[in-house]
Amino acid sequence: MTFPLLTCLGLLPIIGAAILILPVRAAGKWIGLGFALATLGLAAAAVPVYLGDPTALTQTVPWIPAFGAYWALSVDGMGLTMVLLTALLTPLVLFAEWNITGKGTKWTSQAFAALVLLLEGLSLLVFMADDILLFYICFEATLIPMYFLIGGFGGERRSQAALKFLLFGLAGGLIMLVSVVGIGSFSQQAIGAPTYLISQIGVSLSGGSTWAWVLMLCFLAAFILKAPMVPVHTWLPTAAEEATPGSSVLMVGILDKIGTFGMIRICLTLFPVESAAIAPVMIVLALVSIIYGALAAIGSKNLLRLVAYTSVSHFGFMVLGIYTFTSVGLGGTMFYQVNHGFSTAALFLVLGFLIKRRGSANVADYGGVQSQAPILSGALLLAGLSGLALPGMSTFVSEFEVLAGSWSRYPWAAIVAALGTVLAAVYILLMYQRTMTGPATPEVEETITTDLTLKEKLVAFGLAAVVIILGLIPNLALSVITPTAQETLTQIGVADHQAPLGEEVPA
Amino acid sequence: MIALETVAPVIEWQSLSPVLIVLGGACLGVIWEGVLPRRLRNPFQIVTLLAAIIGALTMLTLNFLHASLATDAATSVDPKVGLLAVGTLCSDGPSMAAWFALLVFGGLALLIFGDRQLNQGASAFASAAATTPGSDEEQLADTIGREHTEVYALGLFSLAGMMVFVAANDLITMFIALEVMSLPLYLLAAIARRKRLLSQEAALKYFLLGAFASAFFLFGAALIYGYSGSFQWAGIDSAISGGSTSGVAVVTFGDGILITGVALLAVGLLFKMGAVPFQSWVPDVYTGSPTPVTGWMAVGVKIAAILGMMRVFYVALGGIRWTWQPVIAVVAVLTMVVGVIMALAQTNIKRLLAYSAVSHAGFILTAVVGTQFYVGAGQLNAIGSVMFYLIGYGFATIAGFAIIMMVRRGSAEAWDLDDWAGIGVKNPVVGVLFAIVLLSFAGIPLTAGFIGKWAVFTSAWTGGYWWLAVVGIAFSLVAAYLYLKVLIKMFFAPPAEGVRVAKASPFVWIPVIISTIATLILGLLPGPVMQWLSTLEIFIR
Amino acid sequence: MEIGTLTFDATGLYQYSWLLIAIPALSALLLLTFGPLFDRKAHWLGVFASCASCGYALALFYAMLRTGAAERAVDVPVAEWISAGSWTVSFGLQIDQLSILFALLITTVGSIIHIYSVGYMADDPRRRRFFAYLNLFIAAMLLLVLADSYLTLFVGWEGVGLASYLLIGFWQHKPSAAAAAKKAFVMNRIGDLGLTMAMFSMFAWCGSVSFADVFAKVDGIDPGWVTAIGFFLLLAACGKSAQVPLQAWLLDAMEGPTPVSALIHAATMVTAGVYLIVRSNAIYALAPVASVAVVIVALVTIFVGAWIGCSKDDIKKVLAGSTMSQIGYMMLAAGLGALIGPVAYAFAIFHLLTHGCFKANMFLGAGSVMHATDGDVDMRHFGALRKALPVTFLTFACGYLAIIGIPPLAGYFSKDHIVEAAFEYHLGVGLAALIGAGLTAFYMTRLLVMTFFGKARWVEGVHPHESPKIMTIPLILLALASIGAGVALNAWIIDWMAPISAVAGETHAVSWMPTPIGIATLATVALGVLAAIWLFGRCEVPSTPPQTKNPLVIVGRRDVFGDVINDTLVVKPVMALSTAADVVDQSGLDRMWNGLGKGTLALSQLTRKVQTGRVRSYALVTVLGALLVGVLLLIGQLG
Amino acid sequence: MNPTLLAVVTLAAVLFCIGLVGVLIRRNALIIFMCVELMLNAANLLFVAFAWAHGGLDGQVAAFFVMVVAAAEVVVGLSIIVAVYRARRTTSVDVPDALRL
Repeated sequence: MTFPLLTCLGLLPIIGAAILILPVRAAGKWIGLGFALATLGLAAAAVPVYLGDPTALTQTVPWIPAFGAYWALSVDGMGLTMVLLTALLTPLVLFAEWNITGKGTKWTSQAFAALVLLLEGLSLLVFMADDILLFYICFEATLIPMYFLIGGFGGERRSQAALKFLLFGLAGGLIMLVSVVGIGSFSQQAIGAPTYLISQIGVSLSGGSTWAWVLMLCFLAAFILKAPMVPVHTWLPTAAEEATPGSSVLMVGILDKIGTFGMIRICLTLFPVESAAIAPVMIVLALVSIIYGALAAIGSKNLLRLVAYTSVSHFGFMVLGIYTFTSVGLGGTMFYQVNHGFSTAALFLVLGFLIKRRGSANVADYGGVQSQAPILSGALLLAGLSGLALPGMSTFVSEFEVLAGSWSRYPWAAIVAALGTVLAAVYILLMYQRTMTGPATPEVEETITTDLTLKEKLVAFGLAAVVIILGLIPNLALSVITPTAQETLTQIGVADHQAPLGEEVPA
Repeated sequence: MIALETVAPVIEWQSLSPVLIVLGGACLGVIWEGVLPRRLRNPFQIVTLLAAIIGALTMLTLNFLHASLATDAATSVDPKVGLLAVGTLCSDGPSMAAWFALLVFGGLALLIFGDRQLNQGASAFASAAATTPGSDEEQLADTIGREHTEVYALGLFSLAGMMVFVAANDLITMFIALEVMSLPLYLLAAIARRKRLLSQEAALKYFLLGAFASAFFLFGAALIYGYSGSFQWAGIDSAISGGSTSGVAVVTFGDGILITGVALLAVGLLFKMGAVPFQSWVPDVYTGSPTPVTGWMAVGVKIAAILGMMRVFYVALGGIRWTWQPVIAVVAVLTMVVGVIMALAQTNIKRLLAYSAVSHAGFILTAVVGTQFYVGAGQLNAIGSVMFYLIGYGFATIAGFAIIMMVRRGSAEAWDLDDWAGIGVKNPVVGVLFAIVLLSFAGIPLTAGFIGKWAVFTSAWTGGYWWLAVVGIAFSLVAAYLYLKVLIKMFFAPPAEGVRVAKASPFVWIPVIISTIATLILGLLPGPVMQWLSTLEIFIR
Repeated sequence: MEIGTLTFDATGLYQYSWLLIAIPALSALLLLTFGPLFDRKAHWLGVFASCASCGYALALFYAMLRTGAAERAVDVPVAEWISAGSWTVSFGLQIDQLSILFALLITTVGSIIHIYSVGYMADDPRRRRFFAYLNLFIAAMLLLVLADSYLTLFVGWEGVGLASYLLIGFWQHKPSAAAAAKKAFVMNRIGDLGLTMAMFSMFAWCGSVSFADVFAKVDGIDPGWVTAIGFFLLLAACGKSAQVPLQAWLLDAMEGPTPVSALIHAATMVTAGVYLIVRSNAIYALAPVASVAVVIVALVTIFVGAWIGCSKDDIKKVLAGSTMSQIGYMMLAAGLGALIGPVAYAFAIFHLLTHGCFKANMFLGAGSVMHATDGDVDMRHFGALRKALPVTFLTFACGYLAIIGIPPLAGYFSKDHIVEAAFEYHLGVGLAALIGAGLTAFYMTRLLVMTFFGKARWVEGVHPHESPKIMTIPLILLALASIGAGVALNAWIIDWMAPISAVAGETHAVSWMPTPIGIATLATVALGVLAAIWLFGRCEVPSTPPQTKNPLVIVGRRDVFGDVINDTLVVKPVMALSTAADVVDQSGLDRMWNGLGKGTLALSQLTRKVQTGRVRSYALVTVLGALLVGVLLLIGQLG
Repeated sequence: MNPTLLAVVTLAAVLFCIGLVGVLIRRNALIIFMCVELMLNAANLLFVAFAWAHGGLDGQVAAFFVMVVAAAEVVVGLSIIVAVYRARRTTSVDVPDALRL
């Protein structure tokens, strides 16, 4: 019996959250940060093990035998990078929101730390789960801490936002429940006993019957809701507008990734035939999201809402990459997930620093901040540039991969998506122009009197550094992601495209 | 004239001992009321209650272990799996599991009757139920500290009724059990300490409608008896399956008598479990009854009614399964839809939970309709799924109503949802506990409610009723909104003035803590319980 | 065309050529992060970095001169960069005849402008940052030209875009500057789409985007796709080099400090498009249609740029128009490369280099003028400055003579070759190039006359004075280059560029003396000069722009409708759509989902009325329910 | 076909329906209660009739059980009705309707 590293990794933050139920008062945030860092340490420790033998971390223990459910954890390249992303962002968020309290309520930073840790643990389990039931349970359970994070620490209309977040999340979850229940029923027919192990089910359900379609579509619907795609994205801007930036980071940076993660891990892996058939539809949806999200971001009058819309656009890119059925596009999406996490985190947190000073998230309330807080504006620009995928930033590499992958099968889609990159420049720079440049307004002069503090600098430039390092040396991540992407395609029996261009996806 | 040979009936005392102990405890409670001075009654009653429950549980455990051994060895030793007391009761896996559940929940729920702290030294029940509300006599009774300590005995009687109900092997036993469990509840519903008019109104409605439904049940039972010539499940089944065409009644009335009988019988059973369209009494009675009683009847009656119904429909009416399945499916859909939809607009927390209880009956009915018996080893059949759901639901319900007792405006329970604003922040412990309850009701993972929903929907699906599972899942979402609304009030709304979480005695705390922890454990590690439920097999006949 | 295919182990200087980029990049990083520690002297670090890079480039150049022609082109692999499934991209530098010329231009002109900026930005509190951005630009630009693959090039390509954005908007407190910066970046992004799409096509067809691989496999690509790639690259070039239809940003870019305009928007960055097309000669050789498109775009831009140059009163915008127009000439030559023979590529690069010198010269001169007049740019407020600013005037005059093509100054040789090449391709194209030369003479003369001659029309309180030495010495250096570069490079560059510009077995002699076409060009130029003097030199120039009904002037003043077209066709629709998206999102979609919830709640309010509170109605419901169950059972039994 | 059985069962059904309609249309709690008892007795009639038809005793025994249960029900029911009457001075079942919606 080897050391159950992944189990510890998943449970450690949850234990931390449990400890934080105790009245530890001021020590709460230190304990929280400690557990988050310890989790990061464990996650880092998993890397060499994985590099040594990718299967060494796998664990499969019977859990609910009556259902055929296992406590099964494993990681592949995508899972590992998502685990690292989660483990990195969590302490950062705790650090950035160090002195957070709920507005007008008694919510403390200790509660914040506990909820964040709980969220971290559940998200980690989602990314590591090899059992659909376990995946589903954690998938749904992540909603709860997030719900309290929005509702407890948000702005004026936080409770509606929290409710909307949860209802959309539950809607997705329950639609998925149909599939998960169905999986149990059909795996019984296909394999003999009900099983939820992804590795065991393989592609055995795919093809064959209409039921495979139903199951795949229900999963897909849930993931579309999660990685918000137009037109079911409306919960995200609302939630992001009301939540604190730290919560938004976790929500957009980690939680929503479960959507795209699930599309790869479940839809693609279990139902390749159906996924290939629905690819054109998904690509159109992705393009709609890309363009619509970008346009809405340009038109948005609220900074946090704006970032949420940019994420809608970015999620469009990720979905596009998945449904190209190329190792480049798929690998690009996997990398995109990580990069978007860091990049959005930077944007949200820096805007958070700004909003904390000015006390408003309305674009119209700003102007000329640059002269008052040059470092802050520099940080915002840096974060923004990572959002618009400037070469040299890691976001560029992934976006490029996605577009290149999509070009090789659907050039028309790549062209439309590429327009999204132009719009990205518009929304980021327009936002920067409206808030940072020009003469400082009297209100701005009055309220924004300090530049970034050391702590804030560490957060902002630390994130930027990660994005730039991954941009200059993307192979740090790609060396584990690319093989996973290729393996995924091999498993489902799709060959990478060869010239000539525009070849259809093999069914 | 043939001399009737009277054979002394064989009574399987050990197998029956759990029921008998509970009944004995109840009788003892009645005796205490007669012989003990007032001040001693309460402690004696509580001790009797605990002793009865623990004794019954012990005997049941022993029986269960033996019975398991017996089935393994394929020998018939006492205590046995089979018919008891001259074929009036069945002892089988499901009935034993139900007894376990009922005893545990009975213990927890009836323990709450003992609290004297929330009402400043008085119980939750009227000091003298016979006095007119608001009268001088009532004042007097309050002042001198009179109280109704027979509530424990009444509770034990109803518990015994439920235990018999789930194990009944014939229609008459079932009818009597139905009354034995209902009559004490009618009384308990009437004797709330506060809001007595409401309490009396609830009792009146409960009683009239309950008696009305009993009449339906009885008339149905009579018709089925007429069709089959037997009261016992096996006899009814053989009449139906064997196509009994020789009986006089059948010759006279044909199948119509059976169908009418089944319909009327179903009305009686569906009424007790609160399925739509027979749910009308549920919100009113749940709201008006004393809260500890509400908790008890919400759990106990539901378990008894559903298990009893499954027994009747699976064993006695299994032969016309294709006829009743669609009907119950329609009822299940109606129950889920109406229960959830009507709950949405509620602003009274008790009433809201009442409607939610209605909707839960609907979710459970999906598995009942699925009738999934034949599953692989170690998996849950329909009965196991329903049992699991009920266990999860029971824990959450007991904790839920107990917490409702604690939240008070002034000295009365605060039922208005607006009064619950900010409770979670005022008292985080109670907030978190109630949140767990609500999340379990909502079927959010990590709670027993989720695993339960999972189990029943899987059961319905594999039983061929996938569309019913889908409807159930869809309305789970709407139902979730319901509980989230409360959560929002509790945690995110500005705290309401003048509402507090009153100090409660261990009589309340222990059940609450046990129930919430059980809710979590069943959500996280449902394996062992499921394993156990999967060994229950099916009803014997 | 053997360039890029020679890859042997880089040794010595070659091996460390990445230092060329690393030094300014590191300097930029240091200035931005630790700069506050030495804020007052920080700019010297920037100057040093640029000069160090320049020195390295010179050393490299010297080393190349000493090696045989066949061994000059070297591919220096630096690192594996992206490995993404079916393809990998290495990060490498290609040091060859073409890239070293660019490196030299960038580092020398860059260094001169760095020095100039020390003076020009002396009073700016954010001078350190300015130098950081300049260094960033140098690094990115070097990366662009030294890259050995399109993707690496693209990094530099967007890097210079970023530097350009930062520097145009350097004075962020001016809303116009901020807007101009954004506009430049966004329009460049549109151009960048072309480059990315070209790269995607290369990946799809060749599995690689390194120059070596792509050029080796270009024969195997479907001809239609080669043409498409040619068009994509042209789009990219249009964006970066401000060619029609993506020209509009360059005029606004003049909001930046003048050294920036000189370095980025005249000498180096804007010529990256020309570099791209010359670099991609192997592709254009197989895509004649795309080459013709390049020629057409170039011709249109020559005239649009000249038109703008003729009608603007803002000295920097006149120069910007001129830049556009001159880059048009380079593009013309680059396009002709595939049509009349690769020697035209050498002409393009030749003109690019000379233009880099004299345009930087003139921009810095303009900067000096602005420095003298408190930042005024309106030529109607100048006049008679030649006496107040003698050095500026003289150096500017050198640039002026060079650009209009007076022999033997730099512009004469380089432009003459292009005009001749144009005639060689097509009479019409040749005539157009010829007229363009005349127009150049016209607007430059206008500029010179309005600025340095005539009567002083200075705004009250302005006392023009010569700039300090730190600004004039760079002017003098660039003036010398403007004078001598043509003679120095005329014959040599054809030789040097042989790997690109020579067809095996053919030699191309360049003329030193004016040919008939050259004489015609000179005559046209003279005509332009005379016309300008006749129009603007004879009489007083009004200090406010006169009302005019001359459609040519009106159109020219409005930038040949560049902004109007962009606004109507792109900006307004996009903004309208974005507003619509926001509205649809909040009032439409969101409300739809909310409505679904509210509808359910309303239904709930409705249905709960059934619960009347009366026992008898409950009993009725129960009875009806019993009937329902009975009827359903009956149906089930019968059916 | 047995005309006697038909007649008795029809009578029981009629009684049941009379009780049922009485519950629906009468306001007085006591009368409603009596109507319910009527329904129970209708069932009793059936038990006895079917016991006769089947030639067994269990139906008759069942009738006895039902009578006992009904008696117990009366005790509980009357006590509740009386309590309500004392509080409200009315036996109308339409008056207590505070619990609704």
